[in-house]
Amino acid sequence: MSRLDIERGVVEMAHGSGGRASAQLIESLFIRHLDNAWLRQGDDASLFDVGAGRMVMSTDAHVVSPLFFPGGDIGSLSVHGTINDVAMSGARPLYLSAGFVLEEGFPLAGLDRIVASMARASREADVPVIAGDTKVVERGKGDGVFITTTGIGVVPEGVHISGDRAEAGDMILISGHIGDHGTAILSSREGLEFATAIRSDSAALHELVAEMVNVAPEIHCLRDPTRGGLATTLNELVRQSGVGMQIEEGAIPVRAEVRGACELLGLDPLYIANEGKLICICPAGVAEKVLSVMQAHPLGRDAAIIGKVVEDERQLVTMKTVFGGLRVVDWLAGEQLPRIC
Amino acid sequence: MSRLDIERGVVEMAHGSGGRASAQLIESLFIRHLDNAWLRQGDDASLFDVGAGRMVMSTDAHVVSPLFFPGGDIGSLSVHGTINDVAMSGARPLYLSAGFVLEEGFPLAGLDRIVASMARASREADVPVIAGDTKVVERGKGDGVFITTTGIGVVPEGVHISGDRAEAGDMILISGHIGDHGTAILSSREGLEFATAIRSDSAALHELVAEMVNVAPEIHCLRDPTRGGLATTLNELVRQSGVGMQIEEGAIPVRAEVRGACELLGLDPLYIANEGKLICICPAGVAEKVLSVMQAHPLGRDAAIIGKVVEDERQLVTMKTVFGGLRVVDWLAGEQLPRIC
Amino acid sequence: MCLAVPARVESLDRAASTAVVNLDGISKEVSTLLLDDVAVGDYVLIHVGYALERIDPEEAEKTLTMFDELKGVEP
Amino acid sequence: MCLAVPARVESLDRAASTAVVNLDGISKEVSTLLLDDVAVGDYVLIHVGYALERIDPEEAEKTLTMFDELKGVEP
Amino acid sequence: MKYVDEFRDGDKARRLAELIRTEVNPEREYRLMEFCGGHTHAIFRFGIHDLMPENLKYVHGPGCPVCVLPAGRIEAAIELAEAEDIILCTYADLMRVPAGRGDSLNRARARGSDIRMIYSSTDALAIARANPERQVVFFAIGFETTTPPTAAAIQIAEKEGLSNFSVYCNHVLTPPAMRHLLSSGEAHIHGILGPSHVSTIIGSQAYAGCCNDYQVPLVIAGFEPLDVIQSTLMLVRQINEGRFEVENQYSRAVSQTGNRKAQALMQAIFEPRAMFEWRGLGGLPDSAVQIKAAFHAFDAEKRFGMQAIDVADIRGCICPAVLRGVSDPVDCKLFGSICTPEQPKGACMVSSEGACAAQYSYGRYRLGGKSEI
Amino acid sequence: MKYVDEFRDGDKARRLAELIRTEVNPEREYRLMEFCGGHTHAIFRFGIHDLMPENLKYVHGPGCPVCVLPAGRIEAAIELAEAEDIILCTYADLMRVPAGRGDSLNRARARGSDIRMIYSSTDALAIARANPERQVVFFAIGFETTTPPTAAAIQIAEKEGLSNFSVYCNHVLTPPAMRHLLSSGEAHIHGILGPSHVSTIIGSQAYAGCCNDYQVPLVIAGFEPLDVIQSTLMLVRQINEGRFEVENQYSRAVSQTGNRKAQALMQAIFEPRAMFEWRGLGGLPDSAVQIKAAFHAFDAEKRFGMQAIDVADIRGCICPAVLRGVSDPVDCKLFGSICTPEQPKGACMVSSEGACAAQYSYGRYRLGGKSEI
Ligand code: SF4
Ligand code: SF4
Ligand SMILES: [Mg+2]
Ligand SMILES: [Mg+2]
Ligand SMILES: [Mg+2]
Ligand SMILES: [Mg+2]
Ligand SMILES: [Mg+2]
Ligand SMILES: [Mg+2]
Ligand SMILES: [Mg+2]
Ligand SMILES: [Mg+2]
Ligand SMILES: [Mg+2]
Ligand SMILES: [Mg+2]
Repeated sequence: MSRLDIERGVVEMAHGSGGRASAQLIESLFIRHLDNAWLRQGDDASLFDVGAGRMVMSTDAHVVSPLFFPGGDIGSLSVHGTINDVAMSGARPLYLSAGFVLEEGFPLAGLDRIVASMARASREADVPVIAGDTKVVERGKGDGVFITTTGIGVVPEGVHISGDRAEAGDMILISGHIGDHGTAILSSREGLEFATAIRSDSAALHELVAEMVNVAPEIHCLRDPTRGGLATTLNELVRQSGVGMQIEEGAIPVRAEVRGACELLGLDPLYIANEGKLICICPAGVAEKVLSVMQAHPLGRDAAIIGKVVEDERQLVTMKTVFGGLRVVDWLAGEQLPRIC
Repeated sequence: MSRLDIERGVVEMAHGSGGRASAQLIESLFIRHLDNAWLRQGDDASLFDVGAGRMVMSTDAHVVSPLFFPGGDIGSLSVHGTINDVAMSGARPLYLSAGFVLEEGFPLAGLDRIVASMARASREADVPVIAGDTKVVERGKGDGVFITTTGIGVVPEGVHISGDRAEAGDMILISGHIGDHGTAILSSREGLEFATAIRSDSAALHELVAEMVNVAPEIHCLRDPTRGGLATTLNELVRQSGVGMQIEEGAIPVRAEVRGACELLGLDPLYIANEGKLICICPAGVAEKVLSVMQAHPLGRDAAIIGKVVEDERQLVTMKTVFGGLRVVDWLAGEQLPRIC
Repeated sequence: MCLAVPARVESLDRAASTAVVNLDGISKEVSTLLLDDVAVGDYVLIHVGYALERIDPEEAEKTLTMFDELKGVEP
Repeated sequence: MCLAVPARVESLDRAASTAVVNLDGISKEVSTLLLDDVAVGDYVLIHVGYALERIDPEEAEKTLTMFDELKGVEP
Repeated sequence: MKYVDEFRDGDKARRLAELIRTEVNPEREYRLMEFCGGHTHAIFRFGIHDLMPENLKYVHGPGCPVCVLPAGRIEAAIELAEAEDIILCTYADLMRVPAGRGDSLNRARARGSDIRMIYSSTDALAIARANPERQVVFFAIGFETTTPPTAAAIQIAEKEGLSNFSVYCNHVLTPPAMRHLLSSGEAHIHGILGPSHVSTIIGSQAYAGCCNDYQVPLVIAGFEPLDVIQSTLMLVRQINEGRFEVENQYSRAVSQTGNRKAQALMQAIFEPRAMFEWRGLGGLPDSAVQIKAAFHAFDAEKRFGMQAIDVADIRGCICPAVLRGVSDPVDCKLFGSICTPEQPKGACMVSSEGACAAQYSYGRYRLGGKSEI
Repeated sequence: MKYVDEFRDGDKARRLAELIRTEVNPEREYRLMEFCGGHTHAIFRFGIHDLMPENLKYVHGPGCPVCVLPAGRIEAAIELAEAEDIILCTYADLMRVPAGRGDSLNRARARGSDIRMIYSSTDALAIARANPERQVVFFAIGFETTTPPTAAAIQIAEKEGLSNFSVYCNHVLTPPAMRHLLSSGEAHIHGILGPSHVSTIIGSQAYAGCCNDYQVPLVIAGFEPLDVIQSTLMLVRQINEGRFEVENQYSRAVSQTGNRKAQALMQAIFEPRAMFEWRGLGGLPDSAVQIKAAFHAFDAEKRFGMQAIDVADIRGCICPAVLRGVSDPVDCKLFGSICTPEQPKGACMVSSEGACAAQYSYGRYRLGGKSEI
């Protein structure tokens, strides 16, 4: 049935026309990889049963450049990213949808690789992509592939996780080394190329979260420190909860390569993006228990307690430097760009 | 709090950095318009309660050019489009999410207008946007604004609507004049400009659908004939259900202006996009009842029965021309482009 | 071949050799470079943005009259 | 001002006046146009993609030794 | 739509068809060539053939500009667009026409060439004005209907001194093609539905010699369905009466002498081309025009030294025979299986005027086989 | 990280600080100017000031290349990028620096100018090679550290005959600025933390005259926190002992004579500029370099006839005083309210080396007021 020349073909405007070419692209590429009963059904909306309870919904647009990077690609990233946002409410992710914006001229072989990777990530996470849409824009009006994914999930009984629940006295945990994703992206960005063994940490964290909320349903906040990094995410939580935070520079896990890349480019690991890490804020009484569960899970092996929530009407995140000095850890200002001074 | 110069400012890369500039854009523009408790909450995922039952999920990426057109803009369109896809399963839409991809340099005033329009559409439809995300791409790697919306809804008891349920003997109904949206878009497309009073039919059809399934829960299929138009959508249904269809050219409502524009550009109204119309396929016994309900609703005033489902192992849509001749109504091939011959 | 449609001349810009024509509520600017003496109210054939030729109303009428020979024919 | 970091020279391309340097697992090609006689194993200061100057290991050692005067100081 | 709707009256169509059925001689065949793709399109879109008696058959002719353009000339345009930093402008109809090896302007565009679809030659001028630092080439195709607008564009460019504008001229002439078809006699044609809009420019007298020389009747026929049916009746009557005249059914737009102003403009800019290759018909002498020496600055073939490119025929595609009226699309083994409007192998499967595309998109109900996406 | 981690040892830092506390004379003040933004950054990022005794105060100097660049020169670059079809390349640091009326290179880029961030002058050359049909202008800034790489790029461009490459030269010299500061005496400085990386190029001897003439001690200090603290101790000792010598704490990278090869390259390409305007310091004679006449083809100011643009000072911004060591960022009424790193009013709020940005981003815990987004 496939009339697509996936090996040598490119995305053409007709693939977004809604006509026969669109149908061919969807059947021979998207459904072939993401195969499930919902997509095969081919309706405008996909149906599923739910029990009564609390659900969550989350969406993320993915526009990463380059599309393929060490440790992942936009396909796997778009699955992990949204699963993680759903999981950060303590929820069990159920289903995903995916909206593609393709640029005319993008190689079908590249698209095939991306969708295959997406399908693999979805299978491994056991969260199917049940609805999708594809549009094509003229060359020069897109950037290869953009993928917006949306996820829904159910929140277990007794779990109430939200960014506004951090309280003075809570402990702050991070699930592992920071900055891997952003460093991997930087290493493969045009004009900046450097060689490193660092790979993106892109991963679906919902199973780790499930174990954490299982032992400690009283967790107050979870959040994945993506764009803007650990620093910005802590500032978001501080703002939502109206508290302050104090963290310890020495307690934050950072790989040597990430520090190296940051020194070279004048960046700060605290602001580098992560795609497979989470920040957990929980009452001090359960912090050690949560930490053990995290460290026992492959995605939390290097988890650490990095600080605590404090009262602070100025709503600052401060950090004790390895010197014993103190500094503010502010929101990311502008973009995170290499500097010369 | 707003530090955005909405009147004169433009989208900058920093607005997508995830840092303070992103937070400012979200607070002073997105949340200001789309204001609701979920967005104000500011978590990665938004929480809501559901009862046990059947839900649906649907997503659409919106990339319309121009962004503003007679009768709507990408903001209202992205709300209507996804509400409609949810409604085409017979479901009552509950919530929407929206993922924005903004091009560096796009005027904030334009974005403000789009988001305001989106908020208006969402309020009028009573379907809130509860989750969102915004990314910024470099100038020349996007086209102003892309919006991917996802919707979820609940399907009433006893309703089983799907594209594979068309049966020989069923009647085919259309909710009104075809081709208005596509014609409005064409009229404002660069290099093709023509003047017309035609406006996009962009509208949320869920209330119309609710009344239809209320009187006739036995409706077999509903679908909105968007990209590819009536012709392509009927072909989709034919393929899903493994049937044939026969329609009557003379029964299909088409405005004079739409016919005029089509003659001028060598197009066929059957392939022109609609954004506020639906096709209904139902058992012949309830067709008149459904038609009356449709005609009684403002969005179905010009509804008509346009043909019937037949057995046809060739799976063709055929049309009796106003001449009494017969022709195939095929899928859209390639793109719908003006022709000279 | 050669898609062309009859549209009514609504206004003329003789200096620019353009006309605005109307086709059932669709107005479009076309070139009149290929036609002398176009007048408002004329119907002209539009092809690739140019007015190709005037429609002769009398000849059209004549053609339609020929259909009258159909009277009495039962389809 | 003038962000510069010390990195170890891993390899040299004398014809192109470039070197590959390594900083804790990060390898990067830099220009050696500003330095004569760079050798593999040298530590050089990297600024805007150029090797600015060699780090003198003995002087570094000396500086570190000066910290020995800290012995006995209680912080 | 005035002058349109009156000519689409289904009731009158059925009465006219009935008249034809009563007038045809059941003992003989009527093979009427619709020269123009416009007629082909009308016949299939409105289902006219279903109204005709069994022994009256419409035979498709070569009157579709994109169908008769040889693949090599599209290939040459693609090569130019890829070799030089030009903006190539063309009518959308051409975008999907197969060049060699499954290539097309559409694919070249997707690969990165700056190829823009325009609605009018004036759009190409506007693009040239807006991009003074780049060369803008208008890939022009069409019969005598579409030639004057191209001539007008060159005239304007010359007046404005628009030095970055040129035309890749592929305009062809109708009468030579018609003569060629009739002279070969392979199509066994008893009458011709003559071009409607070409004739508005060249006038009805242009066909007189042809009809006389080959003793074939011709009726210049409008493109609306009633025009086609009425012209069919007129042809049936000529055939029955043994006449071979030029008759003009489309007298509301076509005069005997045509549009003199447009003719003069064409003559000012263009001159006959000694030889031009047609898809299907081969090289025909004096069957096309080229830009006169005085306007060589606007001739893309001269400016860029474009060379003719030979593209091998597509194996199994019988377009050439279809365009000569010798075969029917359904005779082609690739029709509807390997070759569809979505993935056309031959040019006739692209334009909705192409005989294969019209047959596939509108006439497939007459054939068997499941419809695939 | 070898040669980095050893110099970030917190324990040693506390011991060194303890030593300083024991050695300072509690009766007097120690105002030490960190000339370089690199030191400013280290002081705030690592929280060094918290380790120092109350009577020892770091005073910020003008050693941040983006901070001292007058808004008019950014404005001129924006005008050029908007007027001509050029590719403007620059270090990312410059992108957010305020030009006039709230404008910046970032905003000009968002409006449509082709402004590209580069990591190295070699990237600008690569862009020029890849875009032979367009002019590529490298907006170069920096002190003596960053000047040789620019000189290298011009030398390469000349060798390659890269005729579409030019440099908008804004390189400035350290010693004249230092002399200017000391001569005015307004900053009341008792000692100077001398530039580290500038000194790798110009050598430690470059400051000898300065120290002598103004009787101020100077210690060339590395940028790592232990370097800064150790240098502070060395300054305290000189002050206590009444010495005013040039000492070199950063001897692992800085020699007495500096990098002769880099110096020769600079001299080959550049010559002193009679007068250059510094933000904060005003016009200083012989305080900057310009491209020699032999290389005028590569001088964007010459090639495009760029004119100096006068941009009014930002009302309320005390950057000039901050850069002269006369005022502290917190003395500015706009600090943290109207002026933040997100929406900087003055240049000192942009670079993380800028005194205001460093104070705001790292040192705000010392101040009151709720943190806003
Ligand atoms: S069906 Fe296709 S391959 Fe066959 S003749 Fe027609 S165009 Fe050629
Ligand atoms: S805080 Fe801002 S306005 Fe005030 S001196 Fe610093 S840069 Fe200038
Ligand atoms: Mg999200
Ligand atoms: Mg996310
Ligand atoms: Mg998140
Ligand atoms: Mg869709
Ligand atoms: Mg692109
Ligand atoms: Mg959808
Ligand atoms: Mg839809
Ligand atoms: Mg739909
Ligand atoms: Mg998000
Ligand atoms: Mg664009």
